[in-house]
Amino acid sequence: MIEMREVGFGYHKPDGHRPDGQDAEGRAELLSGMTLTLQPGMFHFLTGPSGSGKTTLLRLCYADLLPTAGQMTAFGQDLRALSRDQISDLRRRVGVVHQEPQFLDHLPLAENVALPLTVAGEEVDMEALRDLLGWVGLSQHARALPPSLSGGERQRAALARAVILSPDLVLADEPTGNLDWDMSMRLMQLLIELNKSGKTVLVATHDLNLIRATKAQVTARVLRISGGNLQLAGADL
Amino acid sequence: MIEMREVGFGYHKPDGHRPDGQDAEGRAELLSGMTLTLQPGMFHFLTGPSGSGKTTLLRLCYADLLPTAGQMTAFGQDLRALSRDQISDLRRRVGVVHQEPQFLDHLPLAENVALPLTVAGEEVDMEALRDLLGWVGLSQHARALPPSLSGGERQRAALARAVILSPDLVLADEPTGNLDWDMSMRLMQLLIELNKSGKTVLVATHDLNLIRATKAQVTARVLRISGGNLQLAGADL
Amino acid sequence: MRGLNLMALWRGLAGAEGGKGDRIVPPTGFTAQLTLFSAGAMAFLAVFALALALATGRLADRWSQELAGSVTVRVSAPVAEQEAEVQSALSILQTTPGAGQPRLLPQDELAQLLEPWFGPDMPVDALPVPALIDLPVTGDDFDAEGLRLRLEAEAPGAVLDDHTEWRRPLVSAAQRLRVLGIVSLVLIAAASAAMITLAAKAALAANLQVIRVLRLIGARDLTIATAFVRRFTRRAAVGSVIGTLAGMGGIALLPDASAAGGFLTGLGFQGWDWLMPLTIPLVAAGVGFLATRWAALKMLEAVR
Amino acid sequence: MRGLNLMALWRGLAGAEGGKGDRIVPPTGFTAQLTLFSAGAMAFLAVFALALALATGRLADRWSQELAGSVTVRVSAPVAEQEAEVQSALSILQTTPGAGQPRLLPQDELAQLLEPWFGPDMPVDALPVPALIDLPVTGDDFDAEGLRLRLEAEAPGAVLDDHTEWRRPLVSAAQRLRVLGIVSLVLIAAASAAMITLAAKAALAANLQVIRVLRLIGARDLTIATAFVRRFTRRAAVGSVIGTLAGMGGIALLPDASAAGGFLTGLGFQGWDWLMPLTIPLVAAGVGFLATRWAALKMLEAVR
Ligand SMILES: Nc1ncnc2c1ncn2[C@@H]1O[C@H](COP(=O)(O)OP(=O)(O)OP(=O)(O)O)[C@@H](O)[C@H]1O
Ligand SMILES: Nc1ncnc2c1ncn2[C@@H]1O[C@H](COP(=O)(O)OP(=O)(O)OP(=O)(O)O)[C@@H](O)[C@H]1O
Ligand SMILES: [Mg+2]
Ligand SMILES: [Mg+2]
Repeated sequence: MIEMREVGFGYHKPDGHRPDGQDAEGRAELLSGMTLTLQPGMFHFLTGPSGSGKTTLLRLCYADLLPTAGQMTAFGQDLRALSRDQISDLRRRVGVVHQEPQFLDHLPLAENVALPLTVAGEEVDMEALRDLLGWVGLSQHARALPPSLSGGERQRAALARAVILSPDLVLADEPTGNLDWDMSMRLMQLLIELNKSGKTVLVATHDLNLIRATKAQVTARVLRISGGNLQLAGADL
Repeated sequence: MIEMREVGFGYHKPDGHRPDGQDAEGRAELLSGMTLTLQPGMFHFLTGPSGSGKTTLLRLCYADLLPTAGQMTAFGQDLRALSRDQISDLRRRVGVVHQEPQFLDHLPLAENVALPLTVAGEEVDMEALRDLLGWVGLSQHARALPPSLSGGERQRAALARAVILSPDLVLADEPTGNLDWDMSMRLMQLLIELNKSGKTVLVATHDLNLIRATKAQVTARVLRISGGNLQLAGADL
Repeated sequence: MRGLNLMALWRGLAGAEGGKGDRIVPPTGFTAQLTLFSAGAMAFLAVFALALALATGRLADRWSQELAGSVTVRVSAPVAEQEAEVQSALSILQTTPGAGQPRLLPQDELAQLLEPWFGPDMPVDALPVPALIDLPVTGDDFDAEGLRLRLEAEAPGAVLDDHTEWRRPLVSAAQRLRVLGIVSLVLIAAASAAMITLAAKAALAANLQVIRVLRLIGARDLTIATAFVRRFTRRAAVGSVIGTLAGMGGIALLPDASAAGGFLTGLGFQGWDWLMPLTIPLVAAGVGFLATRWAALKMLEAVR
Repeated sequence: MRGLNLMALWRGLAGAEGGKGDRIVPPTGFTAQLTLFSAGAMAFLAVFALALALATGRLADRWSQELAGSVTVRVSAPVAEQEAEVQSALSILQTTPGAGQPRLLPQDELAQLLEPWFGPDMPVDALPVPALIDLPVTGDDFDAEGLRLRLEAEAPGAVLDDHTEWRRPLVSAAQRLRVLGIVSLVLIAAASAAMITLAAKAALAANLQVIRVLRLIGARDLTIATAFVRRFTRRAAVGSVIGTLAGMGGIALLPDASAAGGFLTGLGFQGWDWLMPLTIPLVAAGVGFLATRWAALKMLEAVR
């Protein structure tokens, strides 16, 4: 699904802001020597301290960033060789929940959730849309504009939008950061269902309780970034 | 410090989007009959399910919203009677960490953190600024622009900005939503120190572990919103 | 009441919605109004500049035509020498470049010319009346000043009377005005293009978040660009149609110049000229299309 | 090389930074360039419209002056009746409104007038030469057509020769052009004001987040508004100074009209006129100031 071999990445640091460990081209190597395979049908967690590069790793996976070193493929395609339209196609197969989700603020929530269908030129199945909104607890807010949603409601809407195209891979960046425990478990349930139906899931989170509770229901690999490297966390967590 | 008596609030719902329980003026009463006193020098937690009105309550406290019913005063002043300049003055005495913090994207982090001082026309004490950035773990990022920060880094920067004027009251909306446990505790430590030096603190969070860990160090009142009403949660949480 | 309706019309135009695909672009905003207004104002000014260029062009043509009539050479000499002088003047005139065949006016035509001065009973034969030669001007290379000097040297009794000469500065003035009109037209077109481009860029920059969101959920460049381009082309077109019609209305309302005589043929459009300003919206829409397309593709490049 | 420097200059102006307080406003953006450019382009056009209004004003004045010279009445009648005709013509002319004292030309002046036609030796006394009366025109209410009709009725031998009459349509044309110049000036001013206002609004709307953040951390309205207003006033002023100077340069480069004779007195500014376009940046800066102030305060109202 996603294959990374010895992948390295660093952001360009502009105008004189040069932390240590920066390479000749003016990049600080944030991630280096990452080797990872996201296996189809597996449930993955990604943890690590704040600023360690979780979001960066996810952005690499949906081709929002390009690796500065190593080899990386998604669905068998070299990410660096993708044309812009191929990137669009890739993103229709990868549903992403961003850490600070953004919407089209002028369209009501329901249209925002259905937007991936609209831009892909597919028909919107109103029944399925309503079910999905109900599952994430937003039926009441279907006609609300995104700026009037609470933080947790935005995260739930982002998850609904990410899964509406029933993508092969779901990437979720702290999807429960603003949610209480009950709602968090409800969303994880949705992801677990998707995973059981064969989809691959990768959830970045710092909430160890969430990981424990999920592992009780599904086999999950827990990956941990620290110091720019990826480790497979043990069963102890 | 902040006094609410029988306060009610509802957002205007525009164009036909009318959930149940809406009053004649087209408002859904989100909060009603809230009576609450934030006592000087106390540490408060605010919990409640997603969408229950935690953020709304905080916004009432810094005069971003006006109550639609009841009486509300801050520092002895009726919030509804405040002029715009008085609102500015109030906000210099109340430090706020927003759930999705916003910055001036064209100014480096250090300047953003010092911004409340700048707009209040006060001198920036570089030493203190450096200490503060160090405490929230952002020394390395002092010259980074806000859009290049990770989710957790933004929340930490927002906290630093909220406390730089050493306000009498600190309101923090899910300040640890994107932070791992260690960093969360570190930030709570900062709030606890502030509280010990006599400041009032109100933290909205859904993280019960955080509340428990904090209560081990300081006496804290835990408030819970549900169904538009405020309850004092018992010792059991 | 009226003000309100105008405002509503303006909002409707500035925020007009197209098909379903266009819903992904936020409906309105000040940059949208700015595009509409710039296009309108510039089209309005362009109509006036066009009218100026056309009117001065007509004026210059007309005055040039009148200029190109004929000149008269008057030969007055003692009676004995007159015949010889006339002959030498005629031979000079025959070799003048840009002039046709010179013609000596017969006595009766002379008498006719003098009639208003001396009445019909005048004894032309008895008087030292000068001989008049009419010389038609046929070419642009006719040089009145040169001819005057040649006559002075070789036939001192012959005087060139260029009775339309005073109009020459008018023609050059009209031509100058025409150049001014054309220059204004070019300047206005350039300024409009730049303004529409900047307005499109500003609007796109204001919609950067929209573009980011769309890319992230898998929208193709073409889908996004098309929605914006359609929106902006329509705005530029609508704005400039309004501006053009307003300008044409203004021109039509100007008092007709014919009352003022034939010298200035009015600022209005005449006949088929009325079709020319209609090209302005086409140009504006074209500029809007190209500017937005370019700006959209450039902005998309910055978003992966 | 040159293009690069111009680009750098443009960026520098569009994004020019002021004092410390101004840092709270993001340095640049397309809306900033748009403000600068609109102000510049409109100032440029305004200079041309001003020049047109001034030049046509001068032209109209001058032509009117030449018009107001004098007219000639020619009385040709059989010798016996001539004296009586002259007397009746003179009495009509004396009572003509807007005209001065009529003067009968003496014989020697007549001979001088006819000299070019018949040479110096002409026997004026022996000929039925008409009598000529010079009538100075002194007032605006002089009505040549009315006088002509009166003469025809009461002194049939007297003919009015209004040798500057053909210039009358020119004067009206020039006045028409002056009105056009002034109308353009007003239109350009209105369009500029609207465009600068819209650009300021667009820029403020683009900076809504900045305004929100500033309000939330306790900035006062005045602090915020001042930073924006200063920025935009400077942009409008700088843009219009550049536009005005460019326009004045363009006018100065136009070929001088004096070569084309006295009819069109050139499009350039003359003497103190050169100071008039310098008011354009003042107006633009004033408009920028008011527009931004108004837009900023309005936008702030929407943010608590
Ligand atoms: N666009 C960018 N330009 C430069 N640096 C960046 C950019 N985005 C992120 N960084 C830096 O890279 C590091 C990793 O960021 P990332 O967002 O991947 O962290 P994270 O693991 O998701 O953290 P968090 O848990 O706080 O969200 C951070 O130190 C951040 O400041
Ligand atoms: N500006 C607004 N206009 C209309 N409705 C709003 C607005 N802001 C919030 N709401 C609605 O009010 C309710 C409470 O929102 P609020 O942000 O206070 O919730 P919250 O308790 O902070 O939730 P969360 O834990 O998810 O952040 C939500 O249902 C939300 O949709
Ligand atoms: Mg992150
Ligand atoms: Mg909230």
